[in-house]
Amino acid sequence: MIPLSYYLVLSGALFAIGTAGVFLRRNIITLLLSVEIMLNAVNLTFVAFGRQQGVVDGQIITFFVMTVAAAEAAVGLGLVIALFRGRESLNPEAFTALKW
Amino acid sequence: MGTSAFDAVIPVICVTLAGLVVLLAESFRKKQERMPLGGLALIGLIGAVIACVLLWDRNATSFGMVTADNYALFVNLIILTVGILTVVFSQHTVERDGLPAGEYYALLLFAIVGMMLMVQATDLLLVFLALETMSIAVYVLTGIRFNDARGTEAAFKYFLLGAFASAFLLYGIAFLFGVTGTTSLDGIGTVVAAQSMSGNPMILAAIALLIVGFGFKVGVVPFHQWSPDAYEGAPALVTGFMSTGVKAAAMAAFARIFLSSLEPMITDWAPVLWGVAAITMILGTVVGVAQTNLKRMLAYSSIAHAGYLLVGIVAGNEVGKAAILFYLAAYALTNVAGFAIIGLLGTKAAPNDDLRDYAGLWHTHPALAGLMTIVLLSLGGFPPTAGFIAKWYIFSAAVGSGYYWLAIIGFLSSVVSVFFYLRIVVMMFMTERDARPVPLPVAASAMAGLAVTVAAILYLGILPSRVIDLAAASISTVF
Amino acid sequence: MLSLIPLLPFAGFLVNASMGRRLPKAASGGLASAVMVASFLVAVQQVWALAALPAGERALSQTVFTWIASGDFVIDLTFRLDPLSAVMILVITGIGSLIHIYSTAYMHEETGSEFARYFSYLNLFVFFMLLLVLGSNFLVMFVGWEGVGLCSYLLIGFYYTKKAAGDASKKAFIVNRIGDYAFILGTLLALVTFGTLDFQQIAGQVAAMPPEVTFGTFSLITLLLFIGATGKSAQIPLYTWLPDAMEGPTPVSALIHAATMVTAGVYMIGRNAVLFEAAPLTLTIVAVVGALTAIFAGTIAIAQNDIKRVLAYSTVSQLGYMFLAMGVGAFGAGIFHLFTHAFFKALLFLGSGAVIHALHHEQDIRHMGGLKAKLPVTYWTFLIGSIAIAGVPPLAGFFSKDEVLFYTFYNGHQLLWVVGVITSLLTATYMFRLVFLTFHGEYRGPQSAQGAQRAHGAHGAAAEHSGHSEHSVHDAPPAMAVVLILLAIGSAVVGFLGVPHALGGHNQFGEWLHPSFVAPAAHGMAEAASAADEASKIALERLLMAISVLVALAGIALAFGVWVRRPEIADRAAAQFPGVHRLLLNKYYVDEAYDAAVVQPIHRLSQDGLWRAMDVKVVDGAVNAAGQAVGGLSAVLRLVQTGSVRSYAASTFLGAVVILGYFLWR
Amino acid sequence: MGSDQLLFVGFGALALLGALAVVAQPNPVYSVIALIVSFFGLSGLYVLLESPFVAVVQIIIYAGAIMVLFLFVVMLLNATREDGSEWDRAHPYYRPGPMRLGAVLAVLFGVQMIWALTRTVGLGVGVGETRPAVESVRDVGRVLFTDYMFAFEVTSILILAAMVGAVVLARRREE
Repeated sequence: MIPLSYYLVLSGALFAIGTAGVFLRRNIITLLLSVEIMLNAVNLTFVAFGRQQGVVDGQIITFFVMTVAAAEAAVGLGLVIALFRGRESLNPEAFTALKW
Repeated sequence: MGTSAFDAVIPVICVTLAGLVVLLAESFRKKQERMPLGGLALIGLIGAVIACVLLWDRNATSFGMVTADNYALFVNLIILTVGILTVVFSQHTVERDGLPAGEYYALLLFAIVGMMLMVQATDLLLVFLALETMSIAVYVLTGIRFNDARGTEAAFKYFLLGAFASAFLLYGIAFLFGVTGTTSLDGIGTVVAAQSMSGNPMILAAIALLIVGFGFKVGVVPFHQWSPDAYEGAPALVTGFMSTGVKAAAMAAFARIFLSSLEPMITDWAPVLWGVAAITMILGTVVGVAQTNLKRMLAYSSIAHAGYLLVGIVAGNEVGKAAILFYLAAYALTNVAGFAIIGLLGTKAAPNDDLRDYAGLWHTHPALAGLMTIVLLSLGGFPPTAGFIAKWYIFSAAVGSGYYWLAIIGFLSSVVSVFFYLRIVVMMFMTERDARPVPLPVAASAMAGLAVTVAAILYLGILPSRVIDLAAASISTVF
Repeated sequence: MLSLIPLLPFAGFLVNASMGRRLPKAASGGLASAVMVASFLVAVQQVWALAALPAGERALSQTVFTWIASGDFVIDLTFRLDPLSAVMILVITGIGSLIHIYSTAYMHEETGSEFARYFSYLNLFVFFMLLLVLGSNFLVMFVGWEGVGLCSYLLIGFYYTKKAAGDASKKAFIVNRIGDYAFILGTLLALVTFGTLDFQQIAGQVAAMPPEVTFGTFSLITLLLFIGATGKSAQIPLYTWLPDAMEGPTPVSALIHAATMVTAGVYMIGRNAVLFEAAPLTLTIVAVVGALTAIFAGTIAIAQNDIKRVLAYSTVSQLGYMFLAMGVGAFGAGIFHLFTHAFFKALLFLGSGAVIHALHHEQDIRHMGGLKAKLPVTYWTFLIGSIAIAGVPPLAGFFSKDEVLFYTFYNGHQLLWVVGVITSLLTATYMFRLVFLTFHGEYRGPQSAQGAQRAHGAHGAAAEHSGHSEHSVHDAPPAMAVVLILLAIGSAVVGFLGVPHALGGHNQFGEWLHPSFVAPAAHGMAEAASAADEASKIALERLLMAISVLVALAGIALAFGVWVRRPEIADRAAAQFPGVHRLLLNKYYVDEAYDAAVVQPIHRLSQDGLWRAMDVKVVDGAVNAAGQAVGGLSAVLRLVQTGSVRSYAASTFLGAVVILGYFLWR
Repeated sequence: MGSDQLLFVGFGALALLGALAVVAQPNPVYSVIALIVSFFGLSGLYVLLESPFVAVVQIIIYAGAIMVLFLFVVMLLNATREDGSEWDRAHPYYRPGPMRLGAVLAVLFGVQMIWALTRTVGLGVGVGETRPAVESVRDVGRVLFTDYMFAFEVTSILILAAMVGAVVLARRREE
């Protein structure tokens, strides 16, 4: 049997990779993908905990998280299109009109 | 009225139905046909207000994850008031600025649904879903103006950072679920109270992650950086709505989770929130002093106010909990009115939100200048306005719990903050403008709404005891 | 009935603020004055009713409503009239009425809307001032305290087209906020310590406890409150705003910056006499600060050339006397001096206003002189005021100042007494210097319209005037003259309310006030002094009295010798001691030091264009490290908000890592 | 090493490497595909955790629908590479700082999480040793539509708001 901590550490590593992506990449779409990685890391945690406790809640929460991820993706991609239309660029650094 | 399983969600259903009706009406609307969509929204919101009043003291619960205790109803009334005022102020500007009316009102109502559910939720999963519903609607509202680069940029920043912070919040919920085996607030409270958790790194990590998630939505330092940009880029009325509604809902959920379920661990998390509150109050004010854009200035002011609100959570005593509710009410009224005035005075083409645009406002819009003055005095905590009582109340709670330094920092920052509020007053009354622009016409309904709001601000400042009693009574049933 | 006293001026404010712009000037000014007179009449009636009560039970109170109530935390909006507040409301409404009437004439050059704005501010000020003195607890007092500060700010900056006025109002505001901050902290600490904010309940609790010998809670509370008082009442170190406040209209200087608002700090200490007596350490500080302020401001006053500035420094100095009295425990004497000072200082300011009005906004006494014949009413009333402030019997100032000095000596502060006596010499000297330079000798003003334009005429309708040649000088119009005469009569006679025992009187004023300075339970426990003590006390008082009269006369003689007989002495002295003269003329450079230490850092904090101009003007090599540190902080803090979404995410993430780190590694 | 461990390592590595590939190379098209690969790894892990329904949903909905949407947008905007080094050059003094800081923080955060998790007592137990799994879709469905019925309804508003929002944001605007 695989210890629970393995799953948790794996999901922690995935979450950290997701956060790193926000800083490493210079493309808004990849930034959104990084957030998706973070949400999936959390999903793994939920399912692992749920399995450990023998309850179904972990799995069900995962479905809700997927729904939220889908909703965020829809709005996020809508924004990406609107942004691209305005400036012909997907570099987050291109959008710094508001500052200080 | 008999009790049924649906009682606790009746206010939410009212608002949801209004949102759906608005959306349907919009989709059957012919081009150039005018529909009273704002009126439809108002009907739903007022219905929800009535439902909230009727549910008072009944402590209804539904579906095992929604409660309608007085605490939730109190905050919901604040949120609904904010919603009603925003709709009233928007009537004129939506048409003037050419916003898509159906979508605008529908999203406003869906955001309110999310806010209300967030306050009423007794399950972390529902808190998260409601938070997302609210957030997604508000992200879109931020960028709802056609072909407005700044608005879209603001929406994008708000969205990306919001999604980032939500992931942290969700991770925190996952750990709480892992430790306690449940996402219900009561269940978590029972487990946390039963054994000492101070040495459990997982629950500490969960607390840290929850602070990040909620701190972001409330807008406290260092999770605040989205707010000046989002507040500046969004249409002013939306800014007024999100700076109050989102903050009220997130703060209420924050307080409910931390002061009920996680209350046994107050000695663990209070120092963290102490520090966050202190930096927030200082930074919000210091950076605010340097701003010349009015919306940005008020954004930093909102950051500072989030810090004052946190003081109530840190204090954690009875006075503090009631003070949070009172502060939310006072702050919501004041900020909605302040941003509404900015919104009424500016269009997309000429935002008129720079400090200099307010020079000599007293000569062009004497009534608006007078109302704005009271709003600013309330934000600065001058007696006899709501802001003064709210600040006094929240800091006396801090002193009551022995947090002298927090009170000292808080008062100091409120002293400094007066500089920038007063600069606007000076601009409006004591500065001449070379070329006076043609004054924008202001709708009578918006004017009336503003007058009522400002009257309420003064009422809360002069006769606050009824609302304070109400706040104190509504927390006694919860915590 | 009691609530009518503040509500009448408030009603006046509402009318003038909402529709004053559309009213004719006579209506808005007349209304403002009428509500003041009505308020005064109600006040007289109420004080009459109060006086009818037996001495120990003199208190009328009216709870308007419960302001904040939650659990055991109850704060009422209650007005309480006791002997102390009775004195204050009579001064505020009485002198306030006179100044409103005076203003209707003084401000007649303003446009209708400015005229209404002026009177609405003035009425609002009176409302807050009455709230301050009638409030029965700290929080109501604080509302008034903040409110008068706000009105003062608005009125100092009334001529907003003048840059100096804007700067002065900003300065007043900043300095006052520092004081208010201490005040609210003191209030909060009092609430925690006593569980109530009601003055009487606090006094009752304090009286049941022994006084503090070492520094403790009482000392801290009173010290914080006193810092608040130094801000509002212009004491060292927070006095610098008051002289600059003279940029406001002159009647405002008379009402707010001489007779009423600036005495709020003195009143506050009197109101909490029991609490302050329980903190002897603070009282000593109060006395020393008061005495130092008195002599310090007195010396500055001698070298000033602006007629209003001389009076402003004189006010600071006289306020120092009042704090000295409070500090040595002679609360009755302090309030008595407050009372008489209100009359003669209002008179002096209004007299100076009449001079300025006559000379079309000329304020420099070097350009005056010889006005005695042209402004007879102004001259004679001004002279009475000067004699009164100098402390020559039998005018009002003599009795009150003498009582202050006597108690200072009698209560064992001989050194402070010496300081007080020297200040008294200075007072007589600078006041008569002012009288001689303004009214005696030859007229030194410009003879042509051009000169007047150069000298002044920057604001309002004044610029339209053709300047003041010697012939266009006219005495005060009737509304102003009547007020001056009434105040002169007051300055001459109000001293007789408090004739000391040493002169065969009964000091009715002191006895009237006494119940306000003791805890409620201790009423009627007057000190029973033996006959022998009483005799030696009277002998001492007579001796000291003689000394101070001689000193006052000496001061007048000195002024006469220097500025009338041989004016060249003054110039020679200035030439011989250029350093000293410059030091005095520049007010000891305190403003400059303040600028560098307090004002500048705050300015530097906000780097926008509006304030940057000031920065550039004053920032030189002397900007101290604190200022630079704050400036650097501001620059860094703004840089953090780069506009890049990823750096915002970094900030959020940093917060997460730090909090997590705190939890894991603590 | 039993077959369980072997499968865990395999799927875990797939998930981790996929995620790394998302953030470690600049082409968004590859990133989307790498993420789908990572999702297959996760899906395998869900199977190991005896949650087959989640595993299926992960592939069908997440990889199959949401990721295709992403791919569609990437193609629509023809943004197959990171552009705008001009923007980076426009802000030379603040651009790299927060980015490097963020990357360092990500490493730090990972270390913190792992440290916290390894210090927590009771996580060493093998998954599923103590309690039986709830595997059947019927059970999942029953709980979802009883206990979580209201949350399920709330998601309908969430999705509606997102739909309206996406339309409002992305539609072409006729002025």
